[in-house]
This record gives sequence, C-alpha cells and structure tokens, in this order.
Amino acid sequence: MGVGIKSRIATLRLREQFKKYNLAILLIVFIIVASSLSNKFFTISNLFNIIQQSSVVGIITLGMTYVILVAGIDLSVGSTAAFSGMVSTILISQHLPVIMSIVVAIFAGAIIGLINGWFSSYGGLPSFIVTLATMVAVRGATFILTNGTPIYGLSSGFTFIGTGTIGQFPISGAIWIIITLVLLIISKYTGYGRNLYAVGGNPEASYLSGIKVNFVVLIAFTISGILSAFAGILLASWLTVGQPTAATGVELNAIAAVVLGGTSLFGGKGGILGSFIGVLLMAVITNIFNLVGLGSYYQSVFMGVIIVGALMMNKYLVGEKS
Amino acid sequence: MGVGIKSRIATLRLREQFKKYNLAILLIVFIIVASSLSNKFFTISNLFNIIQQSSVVGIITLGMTYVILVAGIDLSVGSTAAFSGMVSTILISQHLPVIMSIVVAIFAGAIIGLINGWFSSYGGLPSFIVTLATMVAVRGATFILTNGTPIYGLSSGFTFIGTGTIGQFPISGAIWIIITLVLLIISKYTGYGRNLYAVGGNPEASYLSGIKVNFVVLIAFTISGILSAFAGILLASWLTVGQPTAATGVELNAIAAVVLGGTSLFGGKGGILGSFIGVLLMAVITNIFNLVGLGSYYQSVFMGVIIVGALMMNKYLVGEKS
Amino acid sequence: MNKDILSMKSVTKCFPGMKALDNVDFSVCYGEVHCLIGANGAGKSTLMKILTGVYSRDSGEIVFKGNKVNFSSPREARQNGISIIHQELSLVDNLSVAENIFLGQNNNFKTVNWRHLYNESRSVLQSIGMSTIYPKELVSNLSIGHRQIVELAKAVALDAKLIVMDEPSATLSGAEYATLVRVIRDLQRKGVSIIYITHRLNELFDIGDKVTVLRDGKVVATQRLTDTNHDELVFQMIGKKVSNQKVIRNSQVDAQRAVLEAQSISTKVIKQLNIKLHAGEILGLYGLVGSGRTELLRVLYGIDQPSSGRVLLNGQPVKLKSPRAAIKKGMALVPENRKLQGVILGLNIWMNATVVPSRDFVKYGFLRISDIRKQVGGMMKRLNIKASSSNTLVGNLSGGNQQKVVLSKWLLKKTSIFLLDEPTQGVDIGAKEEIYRLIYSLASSGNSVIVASSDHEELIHLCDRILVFYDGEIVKEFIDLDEASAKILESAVVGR
Amino acid sequence: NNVSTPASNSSSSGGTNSTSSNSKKLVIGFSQVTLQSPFYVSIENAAKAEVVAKGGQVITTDAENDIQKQNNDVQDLITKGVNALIIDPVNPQGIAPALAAAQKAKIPVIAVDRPAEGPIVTFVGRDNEKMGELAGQEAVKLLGGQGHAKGLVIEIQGAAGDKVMMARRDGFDKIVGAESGVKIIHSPYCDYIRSKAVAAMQDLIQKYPNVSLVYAHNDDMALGALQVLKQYHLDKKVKIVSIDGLTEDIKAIMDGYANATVLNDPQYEGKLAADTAIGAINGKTYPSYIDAGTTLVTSTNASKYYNPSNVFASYEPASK
Ligand SMILES: Nc1ncnc2c1ncn2[C@@H]1O[C@H](COP(=O)(O)OP(=O)(O)OP(=O)(O)O)[C@@H](O)[C@H]1O
Ligand SMILES: Nc1ncnc2c1ncn2[C@@H]1O[C@H](COP(=O)(O)OP(=O)(O)OP(=O)(O)O)[C@@H](O)[C@H]1O
Ligand SMILES: O[C@@H]1[C@H](O)[C@H](O)CO[C@H]1O
Ligand SMILES: [Mg+2]
Ligand SMILES: [Mg+2]
Repeated sequence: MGVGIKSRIATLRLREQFKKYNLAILLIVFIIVASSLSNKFFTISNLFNIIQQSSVVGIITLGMTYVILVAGIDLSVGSTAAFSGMVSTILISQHLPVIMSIVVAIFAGAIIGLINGWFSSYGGLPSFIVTLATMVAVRGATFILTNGTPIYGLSSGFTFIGTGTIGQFPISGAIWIIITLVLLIISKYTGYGRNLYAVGGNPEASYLSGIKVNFVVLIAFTISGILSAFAGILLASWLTVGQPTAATGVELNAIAAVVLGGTSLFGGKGGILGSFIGVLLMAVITNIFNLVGLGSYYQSVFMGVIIVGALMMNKYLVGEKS
Repeated sequence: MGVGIKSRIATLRLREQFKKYNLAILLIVFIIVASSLSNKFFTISNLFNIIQQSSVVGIITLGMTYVILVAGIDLSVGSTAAFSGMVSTILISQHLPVIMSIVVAIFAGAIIGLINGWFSSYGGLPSFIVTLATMVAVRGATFILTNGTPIYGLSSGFTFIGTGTIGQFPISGAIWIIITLVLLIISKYTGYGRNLYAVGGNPEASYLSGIKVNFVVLIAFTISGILSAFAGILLASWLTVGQPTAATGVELNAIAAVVLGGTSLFGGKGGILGSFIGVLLMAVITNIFNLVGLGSYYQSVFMGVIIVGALMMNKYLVGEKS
Repeated sequence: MNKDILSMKSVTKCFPGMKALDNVDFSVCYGEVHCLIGANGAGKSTLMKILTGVYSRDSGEIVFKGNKVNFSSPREARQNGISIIHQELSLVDNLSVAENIFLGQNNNFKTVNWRHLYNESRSVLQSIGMSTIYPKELVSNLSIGHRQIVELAKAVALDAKLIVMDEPSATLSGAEYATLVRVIRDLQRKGVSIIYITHRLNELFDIGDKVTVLRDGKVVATQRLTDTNHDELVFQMIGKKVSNQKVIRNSQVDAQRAVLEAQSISTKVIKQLNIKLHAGEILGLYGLVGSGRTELLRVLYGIDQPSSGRVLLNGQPVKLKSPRAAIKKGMALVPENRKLQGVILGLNIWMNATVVPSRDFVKYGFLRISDIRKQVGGMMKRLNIKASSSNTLVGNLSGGNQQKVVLSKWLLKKTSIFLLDEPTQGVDIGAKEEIYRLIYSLASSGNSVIVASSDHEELIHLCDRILVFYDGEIVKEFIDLDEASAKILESAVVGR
Repeated sequence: NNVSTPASNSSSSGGTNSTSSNSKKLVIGFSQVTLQSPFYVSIENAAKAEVVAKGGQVITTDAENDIQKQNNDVQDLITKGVNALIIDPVNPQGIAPALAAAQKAKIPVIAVDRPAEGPIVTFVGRDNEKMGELAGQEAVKLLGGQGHAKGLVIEIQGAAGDKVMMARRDGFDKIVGAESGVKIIHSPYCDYIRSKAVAAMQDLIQKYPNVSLVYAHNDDMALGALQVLKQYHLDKKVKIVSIDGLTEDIKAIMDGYANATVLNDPQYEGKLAADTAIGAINGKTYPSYIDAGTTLVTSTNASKYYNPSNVFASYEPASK
C-alpha cells in the first residue's frame, strides 16, 4: 500500500516535470518524424529556411502572446502588418531614408495598437470585436493608401533586412530570436511582465491590488501593434514589394501557435517561450507537407487534424482534467 | 434634494428601459439614417431584399449565439456551410431526391458540430482552437469532394427554397424567422435553454450543481453545425450552384452580429433576439453603403468605425461600467 | 447504535508532491450532525470533494445507504441524495436567485414553468426564514452573506438525505447563524444527515452530535461532542497545546489623531455615514449580512465613489479615484470575496504575495526575485502557510491558506491603514491567533485597522471600538466592550 | 496608352447623393470580384475612365471574392438604378440570382474577365487556356525544343477551384506534358499571391534543387519564385515563364532574370467592357464572346511593352 502511494506520488512528479518540457519534447518528436519522412528535412539549408519563413509570423506571435496573456485577442495583426508594410515602402519609394521610413511605419502600428488597447481596456469593449473592427478598417485604409496597387522597386538597403543572411543564417530569423529573448526577459523579470500575468489571471484582484489594469492591457496591445508593424516591414523587405493584401489571415496562424505553445486563451497562463516553439511546430508541419509533396487540399485536412491531435496528446500526457 | 433623487431615479428607470430595447432603438436609428441617405432604401423590395440577403448569415448567427452563450466560439461555420452545400448539391446532381440530399447534408453538418463540441467539452480544449482546426480541415475536405470544381445544374425543386417567395416575401427569410423563434423559445422556456445560460455564466458552479456541462456544450455546437449546414444548403439553393469556396469568412460576420446583438463573448449573457437584430443592423449598413455608392475600401473603414462606435454608444447610453 | 448512512474507509488521495488524505475512515449516522474539523489544509474539503464526485480517490471505499458507491461526478452524488455547499461559493452570478436555487434540477428536455419556479423558490426561502431575498433578483446584486444564504436554500431545495456544509457560516453574523442552526435542526428532524465543517469551534457544541478531527490528512479522533471540550479539540487539531490565555495587548490609541475620516458618506446602500479612525486604533464593524459594511470599505478604498460626503486622510480631504490611489496613500484592503477579489488562482504564492506594485521589489527595473522569495518564505513561516514551497500555485492551496496569502501581500507591502473585510474567514484557530497577533502589532506600531467581521467574538476580542451597522446606517457605537458582548447581537438585529 | 493607375482614384464614392434622375444620366454598375488585387483594380479603373470620358458615371462594388456578397451587391446596384451592369463574377454559375434580378429589371449585363452563365449580352475576356498554351510552347522552346525538351518543371498554381487556374494549367500541361523528357511538378495553390509563392518555392527548392523551369499562373507568383531562386543563386540557371505582363516582370525579362510572360492587359479589357456596356444600352448587339486578345512577351520584344508608369503592360489586338 505504502509503495503504491509512493509510486503514485512519483508518477505525479514525473508529470509535473513533463509538463515543463512537453512542448520541446513535442517539437523533437515532430522533427524526428519529419526527418524520417524526407532526407531533405534535416539539412542546414532547410532548417534555416524554416526559420526564415517563420520569422514574420513568429514576431507577430510574440505580440499576440502578450495580448492573450491579458486575456485579450488581437485579430488586427495581419492588417496592421500590411498597413505598416505599405507605409514603409511608400515612404522609401518617395526616397525617404530607410530608417526614417521604418520608424514612421512602426509608429503607425503603435497607434493602431493603442486604439485597440484603449477600446479593449478603458473603453470596456471585448477585444475580439474591437480588433475585428480594426482588422477590417485598417485593411481598408491600406488599400486606400495606393488604391490597391503594390509598391515595387525598393532600395537594396531596405530589402537586405528581410533577405540578407549572416553567414548562412537569415537576418530576419536572428531578429526574431532577439525579440523573443527581450520579451521573455520582460515577462519574467520585470514588474510589467508580472502584471501581465496578474491581470490575465484575475483582473479584479489585480485592480484591487493597485495594478493599473487598463494600462497593462493598453501596453500589451501597443506592443502587439508595434511588433505587427515591424513584421509587416520585414515581410515587405523579404518579398521586396509592399502589398496591401500582405499577411491576410496571419492572425489565425499566430493564435494557433500561441495556443499550441501552451498559453491559455483565458489569460494569465503560458508564455513567450511556448509561443516561439509553437511557431516552429507549425512551420515544421507545413515544411514537411511540402517536402513530401502532399496536395494542398490534404494539407488543410492534415493541418487541422494535427493541431487538435497534438493538443489532445499533450493534454493526455500532462494528465490534466478539464 | 428629494427632487434630485427622484429625477435621478427616473433617469435610472429610463436607462433600464433603454437597456431592454436599446438594440431595437439602434436599429430604428440606423433605418432612419439610411432612409434619409437614399430614397431607395425604404421600399418594400429593398427591405425584402435585405431580409433575403441576411437569411444565410442570419441562420448561422443563431447557432453561433448558442455557442457563444456557453462561452464557446465556432469558427468553422463557414466551412461547414460550404461542405454541406457541396454535399447536398453533389447528391442532387447524382439524382438523389432533394429531401434526402438535404437530410444527408445536414447530418454531415451535425457530425462536424459534434466533433467541435466533443473536443471543446469532453476533450477539454478551447473551442477557438478546435473550431479553427475544423475550419481549415473541413474546407480542405470540401475541396477534395470535387477537386475544387463547383456543382451546377441543380433541380428547380432544390433551387426553389433559396430563390422562391411567398407573395413578395422571400422563403429563405421566412425560414430564418421561424428558426429564430424556435431557438428563442428553446432558450427561454426549456431546461436546456436555461442550462445554456448557467453553463456560460459559471461552468464550475453548473458542474458542481449537477448540470451536464459537457453535454450542454456538445449540443450547442451540434446545433451550430446543423444550422450552418442548413444555411450552406440554402446558399447553394439560392446561388443555384454548389461552391467549395462558399461562405468563406462568414464566421466573422456572425460573431460581429452576435456581439452587436448584446451577447457577451464570455458567455451566459444575451440571447437570440439580439442576434437577430444584430444581423439586420449589419445588413442595413452594407445595404446603405452600396446604395450611396461608397467605395469598397471606404466601406471597410466605415464598417469598422461603425461597429466600435455603435458598441461604445450603447455602452455609454446603458451606463455600464467596465 | 444508529445505522450509518455513510461510511468512508481508508480513503487516500495524493496531489503532486503531497498526500492530502491518508487512510481516512469517516462515517455518519442517519439523522446525525457530524462535524469535521482540522487546521487549514488538513484535508476536509478534499474528503468532501471525493465523497461528492468532484475528485476521484486513489484508494479506499465509500458505502452510502448500504451500497458501495463511486460517484464520478457531482451530478451522480446529487442524484443519489447528497448535496453540498462548497467552501467556495458556486452560484451563477447573472442568473436569478430562483434559477440558482434550482440550478442543476432542470431537465434539458422539459419546459420551464417560470411561475412555478418563482413560487417554489419563494417557499424554500420562506422555509429557511429568508423571505427578504427576492427570487427574481440577480445573484450578482447580492452581498456575499446573502449569497451564502442562497447556497443554503439551494442545498435544502434538493431534498437530499445527506447535506455537506463546508464552512457555511464563515461570512454569517449572529442572526443569520441562528437561522442556519434552525434550518439544520429542521433537517435533522426530517432525518437528514449533515456533515458540518467550521473553524468556529463554539458552533460545534451548538449543533453537532459528533466530531471528527483531521490532521495532515489523517483522522486523529472521532468522538461525541458531549465527551470533549474546546481545548481538547484544539489540541487534537494542531497537535500542541494553545496557551489558553488570549494574547493581551496594551492599546495605544491616539484619540487626538484621526487618520481616516468619513463625513456623511452616502451611496445606494449606505446613508450619511460618519466614522473616524484614529492612529493606532483597531475599529470593528459589525452588522447583519447586507448591512453595508463592505460597501463602506469599498468607498474608503476608492473602488466606489460616494454620491455625497467626503473622505479625509490625516485631516486632509482626498478624492480616491481607484484602489491604486488609496494604496498610494497607505491603505490596504483584504476583500471579503477571496476567490474573486483576493487571489490569482493561476499564479504561485510568491507572485500573489508580491502582486501589489512596490519599489522594494525592483532594482534597475528588474524584479529582485531571490530577495522576494526570501521575504515571502519568511512570511509563509510566520503565517504558517501550508505549501511545499512559494512556487506552489495558490489555486492548489486550501481555502484558509489562500486567505493567509491575501493577508501576506499587505504585510509585505507595509501599509499604514488596513481595511480588513472578514479577514479570518476560513482561517483555522491556530492561524487566527497569529493573525490577531499581527493585527495587534500593526496597531501598536502606529498603524490603524478597520475590521469588518461577522464574528462578534472576534471583534470583541480584537477591537478598541465597535460600530454596529443596520440597513446602511451606524446605529450603535460600543466603546465598552463588556457591554458590547452582551448587547451587540441585539443591536445588530433590532437596529438600535 | 490607357489611363488607369492610382491617380484616377475611386472618385464616384465619398457618399455623394445618389442620382435620383438616372434616366438622363449614363450610370453603369460594376460588380468587381475583388479590389484587393491590382489586376482587378486596373480593369475597374479603365472601365470607369472610359465611361467618365463619355460623360457617364460608374458605381463600383467589391465582392471581396465572396459569391454571396456579389449577388447582394448586384441586387443593391439594381435597387439603386443603373442602366447597365458590368460583372466580373466570382464564379460563372454562382451569379445566377443576380442575373435573374437584372433580367427582371431589364438591365443589360456584360461579363468581363471571367465568364458568366445566364442571360448576358456578351462576355469580354480572354482565352486562358490559349494563354497557358503560349506559355507552354515557350517553355518547351526554352527546355530544348519540341521533341527534345528535357527537364523538371515546377508549376505554381493559382487559386484552388478557380476556372482561370484550371484553364492555365490545362493549356500548359497539354503542350508541355506531351514532351516525354519533361516532368511537371504541381506546387500547392498559391492563390496568385507572391508571398505564398515565395514560401512554397523555398520548400520546393530544397526538394528539387535541379529544377530547370518554373511556370507560374501569374507574374506576381513568378516574381516570388524568382526571388527565392536569386537567394539560392539559381536565377540564371532556372527559366521562368508566366502570365499577365506585370511591368515588374517585363523588366525582369529585360534584365534576363525571367524568360517570358503572356500578356493579359486589364486596362484594355476594362475599356472594352465599358464600350460594350454603353453600346448595349444603346441597343447594339454583340457576339456572345469578345476576345480581348493576348500575345507572348520574351526578351526579344520586352522593351516594346515596357512602360514603368503602368502596372501592367498594355496590349490591344491588332485586328481591331
Ligand atoms: N487541486 C489540488 N491540487 C494540489 N493540491 C491540492 C489541491 N486541492 C487541495 N490540495 C492540497 O490538499 C491539502 C488539503 O486541502 P483541503 O482543501 O482539503 O484542506 P481543508 O482541510 O479544506 O482546509 P481549509 O480549512 O483551509 O479549507 C492542502 O494542502 C491543499 O494544498
Ligand atoms: N451592485 C449592487 N446592486 C444592488 N444592490 C447591491 C449591489 N451591491 C450591493 N448591494 C446590496 O447592498 C447591501 C449592502 O451590501 P454589503 O456587501 O455592503 O453588506 P455587508 O454588510 O458587507 O454584508 P455581507 O456580510 O453580506 O457582505 C446588500 O443588501 C446588497 O444586496
Ligand atoms: O491573371 C490574373 C491576375 O493575376 C489575378 O491576380 C488573378 O486572376 C488572373 O486572372
Ligand atoms: Mg476547505
Ligand atoms: Mg460584507
């Protein structure tokens, strides 16, 4: 009997351990599967390729993570990315200095984030609907900018950010990793980071404890706006074109990655590192789909099945009850 | 002082009254504005036209309302509609009887709803991610059905449902209104309906009180699946073609209408009648945009602004604190 | 000997890293009121959750009405005739009182007869003597005490054979407690068995037939209440003698200095209230459920704005627009609703304890995490918080231990005016003494404290002065606490 | 040269009062499949410019690729009162309710760019299968000539289920598939969008580093593929053939990065549709199909079509 209980406690302990690293384990499993499906998968160039491809949605996902941590959601990230991408490329095509164009475009993203954040906090509206509205409105504004026409002929100083490499390593990937680290440190080791979790976990208790709940939410959305803007600029730089249709639907990928990464849509639980891995997971899946040449209709079906499957498996292994 | 308090109480009363009818009032305001913007607006044919146009998204919105009442969300409604639309038209083009084809297609929708519901309740996953996955997967499956080609040449027995009228009144509109009434009655006067609100308001308390929380959620999603399927069939019947791309993005319109209609995304508050009006509100807005000939990019911008504006105004008038 | 309606044998339950129940034997006779006591975290709630199908047990056996049972959900337990009032309130806020009373009794496939529902609710409320609660009222509009009453009505409405009450009296004051006792007697007369959990040991002798004491997940004793006494129970609970002599303090009220003052404050609930809190003073607020104590504290703390009147701090009028503003002025609030307002269940102990923004916790913009954890660890020892470490999630703590975490966040913040709303609700007797000692030392070092409590003995024991609330007004002030112990109950009930 | 370009903005909009006396004025409703792609914006702009030049007005709606919305849009245009409709349908069959409503209101309908099934005056468009064939013939030439052609071809496809995509695929595959030395790899659908083509190409290049030619269903995707090829320094080795005549692609052909494109001038198509609509209002009759014409552009004739102030190269069939 005593032995039974001890082993039970041990199992529970093991599960706790597993809970901590489950995502990394999942990623490794996926990588092993992918490698066995195609010998092209585990090559330096393909791996760097995956990182390059993930960096835009990866950066958006980081901002999304902060927003979801405070129990919000940001559907406008794709539109914001497109808007800022257009703004930067328009300015550059008007021969403004690259840096200045980028700064203005990021500023535009910050404003959109502020608007989202204000209405979702001080304004007291659900962020889902606020950002749905800005998603639609900002996309419209993006088309108005150039009447729907893309901007080509960008300076190589600009396109370098998105297409360049350090050695073989893509610069955009490096930027993504750096931003990940910064946001990770903020979330773990600063007051603002702690407040993110508190506000997401229990806004009322946080308010009564003197946390500026609305302000914390406002900033989370602003960060999301800024990062989306930056991602949009990176995308334009990578594609060497400013496109008003860019990044359509990216919000869903970002949200999926955040959830796969273990952050709760109800706020207060999860974190940056999980989202980073979540993005990589999704990228590995699409990459291997393409490498094995799976037809695109089937890709959709499998993608859906794999997402739910991975979450269920994780849930089962971690042994959580609903 | 006494007078001050009396008038204050009167204001509060007024607000309570207003709270009850605020949506209807909002709709009337919109209608008045619309009528003053175009003399074509307030004509029988245009009004019936609006009802006809709204019926598909209207029916989807009803199911969405149940799902949101239990604090879930269903992103897969558009894919389900397309899938069932395709299934019904494929069967009809194989010369199966219309009724039977419709039954099979609705059954398919019910299955998708059951899957969504199971994973979101018994499975313990957030419905956002579950239905995001089915949204992608079911759309893929829809394309697989006919390798992406639409189905046309449907029997007039089938197309009558979507295109026919009673007098001048569109049949599809009548169907929408009947389903609204049925769901309204269920939500107000049956045990299931009351349990919807309880589960949405506090799932834990509901569980502890012996409500079959998972079952209630499962059924809500199943109803959403069934109604989406039906809406998809209606759409195919109206367009006289089964299209794999049909109803893309309709989930966002439905959610916006539900929220405009006063149902809380956190569950437990709101209801069917609000959603009905919410759909009409949105339809009036797009209709008047087209009647005044507002450019499409500007339509997007205005749509976003109006949604947030209407919600803020409502909030302010109802005098709610965040 | 009476036959057993319930017998639980060798029940064991583990949580990650700990054993919550260790071979527990527990049985209840037909028609018996069986009390269950133990320090915070002893396993009382866990045992009841296993009984009612909320948790599954690791091993052991449960026999109910002669049958082996294994409820896999609360629903099954209810269908078999067991109802429970959980320690944490479980009502649906945005539904009416009536719907909450009959929550879980709706058949999904049947229609709802609203008139019938309201009538039934009215008669249930009447039967427990609380017809002042209106069945159509939304629960979100009720004070926490009234919610507790609705919970009682809900448990009664089920027609159960066994009712578990997990700390039903924690926020009830004298009159409502009397109602509770009467309801229990009625039920007992009808042959219903009751398991009663409380930290107010006096209550046991009012209503209990037998008592079982749990300590660290083990049964220490089961005995008839006539065969034991207060001190013995305390000894059994905490395993050591508590010095019977109450903590004595020499109060050092500076009656010349009013640190906090409210002048004719009114809101929807309270009317023209005037109070003064002096430096070094412990001021008690007593009253029936819904009398307006919480409402006053909310105004003082800047949560609600008064419709008239003003608040003065150290003689200066202030307008506190938010709790944050109040905190900046040196105020602290321990709210009455721990789960919704006090703790953040998904965060661990140290994060909860340091959730109040403070310069002390940061250096160069970064959190001094190791220092913070050291401080929190000290506080955990001081308050005897039962947890494996400060990394434990607060959601996994027992109710009383959660309450201690809420207290610790203000002790760490070092404020000067403490507003405590039911500060010892759910706290065990050992820790209660510790909290009293803390409040004393706060006051004697010049801080001021307002305690709103439903436990008049607690107030008499703690305070320098007690104000009695009745229907939003202060109807009595007791400076002589001996007089208070004789008259305070009456005064709260009759409003004079 | 044709008008179009960003400057001639969506001027009919701005919430101006609806013209109540439309009997006197020429008002044409244009239901566009989408305004989120320059190709369709150009058609619309050109049509509008043409009508305005003739003293009329165009009211445009944007179906946002949603067939249901398009039917609603057309219904609204009819309610508003237009003399003729130009429709670029999301789908040839799904537009039936709108066509029925137009017929009832006795409003002539011109389909542009994509065919429509039902009571319409005529369809102004191009033969996309033929465009695929032209691309295919050039591809065969680039790969070694008929009967000798050799190599691996990656075909980047348009939008799943779309008629245009199928025609461009079928035309190309018919020609190139006949070459035994050539193998065609169909890539995932990239929806005519550059970023999707980039991502797909990046993955494909891992698997098929020995690719000899890329055929893209439009220039935007071809340019995406080109970018990836540049990154892997394969741009001079791998041939690129595509469709549309995007000025940026013409430039790439002139610079030797891309090899050929098949013209698909939206400006001319739009102008032609507008002229036809005006004719229809005045009772003129038309054959059921009006071909807007196409031609192949390679390095030999690219400079002739290069005009940096246009988004797309202009082309009018000589026969007209
Ligand atoms: N879900 C859980 N996960 C992990 N540990 C838990 C969980 N629930 C309870 N515990 C632990 O089990 C022990 C017993 O808790 P329980 O709630 O039964 O105590 P209690 O006797 O009811 O105390 P209190 O008087 O404070 O309510 C506590 O140490 C608690 O931390
Ligand atoms: N938002 C509200 N709307 C309507 N009535 C309210 C609202 N909030 C509180 N009340 C009522 O005001 C009264 C005073 O409540 P308060 O919480 O201050 O009482 P209390 O003395 O602290 O009692 P308790 O012990 O129940 O907490 C209660 O009767 C309550 O029902
Ligand atoms: O060629 C055109 C354009 O490239 C457009 O982007 C998609 O549809 C095709 O007809
Ligand atoms: Mg307990
Ligand atoms: Mg209170």
